[in-house]
Amino acid sequence: MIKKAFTKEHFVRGVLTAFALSSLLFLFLIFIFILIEGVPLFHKIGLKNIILGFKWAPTKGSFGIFPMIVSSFLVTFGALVIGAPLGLSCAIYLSEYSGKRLKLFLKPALELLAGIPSVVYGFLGVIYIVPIVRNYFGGPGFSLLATSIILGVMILPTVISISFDALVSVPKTYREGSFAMGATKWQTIYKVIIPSASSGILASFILGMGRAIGETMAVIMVAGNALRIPTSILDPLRTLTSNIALELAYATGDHRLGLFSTGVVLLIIIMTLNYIANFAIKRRVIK
Amino acid sequence: MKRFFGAWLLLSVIVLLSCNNSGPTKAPKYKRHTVTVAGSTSIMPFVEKLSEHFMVDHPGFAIDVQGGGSTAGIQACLNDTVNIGMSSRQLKEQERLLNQIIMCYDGISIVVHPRNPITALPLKAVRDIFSGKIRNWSELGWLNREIDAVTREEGSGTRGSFEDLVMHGTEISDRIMVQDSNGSVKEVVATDPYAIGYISLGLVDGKVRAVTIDGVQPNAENIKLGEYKIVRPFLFVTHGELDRGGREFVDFVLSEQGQNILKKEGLIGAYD
Amino acid sequence: MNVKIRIEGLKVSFEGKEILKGLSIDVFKNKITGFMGPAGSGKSTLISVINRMIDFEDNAVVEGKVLIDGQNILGDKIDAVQLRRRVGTVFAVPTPLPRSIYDNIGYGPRLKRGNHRRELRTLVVESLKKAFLWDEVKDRLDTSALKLSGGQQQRLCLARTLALTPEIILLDEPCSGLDPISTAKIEEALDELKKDYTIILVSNNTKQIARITDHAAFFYMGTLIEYGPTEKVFTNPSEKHTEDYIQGKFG
Amino acid sequence: MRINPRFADKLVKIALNGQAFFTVWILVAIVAVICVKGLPYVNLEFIFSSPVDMGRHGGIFSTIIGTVLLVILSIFVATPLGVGTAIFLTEYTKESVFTKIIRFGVESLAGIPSILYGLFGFIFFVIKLRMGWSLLAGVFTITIMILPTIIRTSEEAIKAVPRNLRIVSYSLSATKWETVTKVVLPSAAPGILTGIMLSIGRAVGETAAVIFTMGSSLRLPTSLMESGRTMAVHFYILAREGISMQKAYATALVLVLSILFINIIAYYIMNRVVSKYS
Repeated sequence: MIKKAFTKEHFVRGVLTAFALSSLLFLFLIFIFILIEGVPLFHKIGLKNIILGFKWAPTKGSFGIFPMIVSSFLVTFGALVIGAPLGLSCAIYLSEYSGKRLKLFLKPALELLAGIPSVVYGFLGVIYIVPIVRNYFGGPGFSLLATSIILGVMILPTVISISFDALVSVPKTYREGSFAMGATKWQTIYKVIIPSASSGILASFILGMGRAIGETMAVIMVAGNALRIPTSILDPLRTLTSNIALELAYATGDHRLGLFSTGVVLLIIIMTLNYIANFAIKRRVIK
Repeated sequence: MKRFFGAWLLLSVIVLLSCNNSGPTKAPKYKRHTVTVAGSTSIMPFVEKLSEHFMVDHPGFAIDVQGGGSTAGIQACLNDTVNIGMSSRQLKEQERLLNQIIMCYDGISIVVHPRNPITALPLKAVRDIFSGKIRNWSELGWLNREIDAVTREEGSGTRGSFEDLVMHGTEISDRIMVQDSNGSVKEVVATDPYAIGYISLGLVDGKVRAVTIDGVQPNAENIKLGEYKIVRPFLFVTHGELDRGGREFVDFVLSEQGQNILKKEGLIGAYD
Repeated sequence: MNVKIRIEGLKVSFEGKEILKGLSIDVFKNKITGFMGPAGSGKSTLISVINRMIDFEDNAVVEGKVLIDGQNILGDKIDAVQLRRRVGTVFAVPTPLPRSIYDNIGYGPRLKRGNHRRELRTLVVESLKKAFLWDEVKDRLDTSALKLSGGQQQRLCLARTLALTPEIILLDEPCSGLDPISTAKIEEALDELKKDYTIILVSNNTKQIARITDHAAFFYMGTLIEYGPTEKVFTNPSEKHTEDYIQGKFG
Repeated sequence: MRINPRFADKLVKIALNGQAFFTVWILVAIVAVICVKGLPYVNLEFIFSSPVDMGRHGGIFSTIIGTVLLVILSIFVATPLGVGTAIFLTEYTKESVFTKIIRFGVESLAGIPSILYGLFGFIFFVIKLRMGWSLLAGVFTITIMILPTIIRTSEEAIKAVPRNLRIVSYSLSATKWETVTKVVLPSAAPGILTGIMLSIGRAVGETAAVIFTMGSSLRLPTSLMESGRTMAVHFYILAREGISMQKAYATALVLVLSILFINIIAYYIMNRVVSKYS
């Protein structure tokens, strides 16, 4: 009897350890298989020729993805320019100005919208944003500008939700102290609340960036996918993610390896961003 | 809690069992015979249509049509992961061990927005647009506005044929926009008045207008006469002998009924 | 008098800090033994050694012997899970499990295979009666235990422990959060129960110790200061510390 | 020139009001547009008939089934794995280098964009394990993708179960596993369920990871080794290839409404949990 219970507990512990290890295993597999497929080309073509190469013609032996790296950062930056101020002011409004009932309704409503699939954003971008850009600003419409707008809207729920949490967690005494010294509400927000919530706000921006840089289908739909580094915000462009998705189904041989090399670069960028975001969030917790 | 585990186990068993009776090679009596066809996205819509008709007359068979692109289709056929590959380009040297069956011919038409006043272009002008030499519609006698050219992605069969038949070795510029299917190229051209692209002739309808090339209207007549030069075959490729279902389907496609379906879609019959 | 629990040279330390500094004490069968002492005196730690709940404290180091009926329960061969069937515990904060009254009482017995339905029902009813709760809940055994009042919840916890059919019952300040009426009911129950069980009552409430225990032990800073029949400890303590504590000078 | 701080205060309030409502308006407009444009074409026939002519005609029934199959099977694999991992992390180990590594793994998985899951699933399941584009390859890929969400929400939920309950259970002679299954999991169930619902929402809306692993065959998959198409993939193809705008809007409506519905249920469960423990 005693022995039986003992072995059962051991069995359970073993199974659970295996489960926990499985997620590590998956991460490991993802890394290994993307690396196995992606790295050989770096050897064959040369790291410099891929990372800093300008020409992508994989069926003719050119695998430069520099324009896509630049474009990925451009659309991410563009998304931040549009999404960050809107999202942050929405969060400030929610945490500092709105009534309790509005807050209770709006916050979950905004978070629900994070669940809308990215293809829907992309579709509406093609239908509404692209023609507006083409007709009022020029160019083909499929552009850095259109992509930035779509991604900016897509990251809104992330930015709002996380910076709201950061703002709300600023201790009440900070506010009271500031008011007691005769500061107006805005002065309090600007000089006291935002600085003390800054790492959380920063984390929300970085996580938003992570979502923007990793987004694929919506970007393919509105970016135009041209291979050159855009010279204006009205030019079409191709990101790392859309390069993979556009050509993966067709690719064989070195062409496919080239797409995995693109994946390797994307993976490294994303992991770095996540690491920074985690660091920012942890710092907030410690504070 | 035990009930949860029980339900979970039961489901596991069901799932494992359903794993077993699968695989395209096995054809148990109670199951429909499945033929997998994969490859060129240009051919895919037509084969979809053919398979819908085929399955009406042959209820014992199921045709599973997948995209993936010409190259992927050929590769999948070489690996025996599909029964039939679809290719919208000629086979390369190392792919020649596959059997090829020409199901029909397709013209590639250069398309613009219906409101675009330019109805005819020399082949050289098309080449210059896509190589980036001509960038403005004013150079072609229309208004002063940049040309929004759209090409297909690297690896596409249509792009391969376009490079062979139109570009003649000149490279497509990196400023040209890229879309990954006939449909999406057509969508861009249909919505952007300043756009130009190339799609399968069979897909041209009221949303876009095909341009006359070197004075020849792209239509079935001119292709049959050999006047319109931007033509490529649509191929079925097979690896070794086809099984019964595959043979029946290929026979159906090559039959008069099948060919008529293709012709109605604007393609040119295999025997014309 | 029978010795039920014999503790010899028990030392417990957390990360190098000694909580119990070599303790020896005998607890007698069918008696209520009171453990008293100010916070930090080590009396709760002592309890958690007896029921081996100390196993869940990651950094605890235990040395010495705890003999129950002559068997050292700190030995390797002892299964702590089985031990806890013999040593039941009632905690300071009444903590019903989030399920019905019946299922709360049945929780322990059901963990042991082979309990049939009817036997279980008898056991539940008996336990509730012994804890003086039966009359109050007999019509609503299927309602959530969380709906009971604080005093009822604590008696439920007592009944739940009784349903394990233990030999020893440890009560860790069971009345600290309760009103006088509930406290009286629990004390009444304990007085009945000592016929069948060995009971250890940990309490900071010296009056309660004086009221219901047969023996009393006074702990201070991890050592046993004084131990003897309750009457003697309270009327004629041999140590100055004990006297000060009983008179409320500290604690 | 200095602006009067009180005046600035008012100005800011108006500006923030405006921006906040603009933001909300954008997001509401997205849903509204989908509803208004899609509603006329959604009816029972649309939902219960299969696509004809690549989706130009007919409905979306086979894609609904494809979605349901993919999601249910993925949840079915991911839930024991995820909840098991969460139990391991919270109940069976102390904080150590080992748990830190596992947490790092989970966090990293959570941050990987779906296209990389697609890339991995394509090379590993579809090609290396020779599954081809199949329901099974899709299920495994989506399982890995939703695993971090399930682990993290389950961990939160399990951590929120009061420590006292565990102590009581142990004191009543329960083993660790008995305590986990009889006390901890039932109390954490609503929180775990929330995580599962959120994962379902994510899986339903996923395109990039699905299209390269499960393929896009319009036929109803009859075994795990067959390809199939989910609603999200179908919508992507309809919209992108310009097959039919009406059907695209209608599909989008069904897709968005089902995801919103799932997420609302998730929030409802979560709120009940929050109010239970506070």
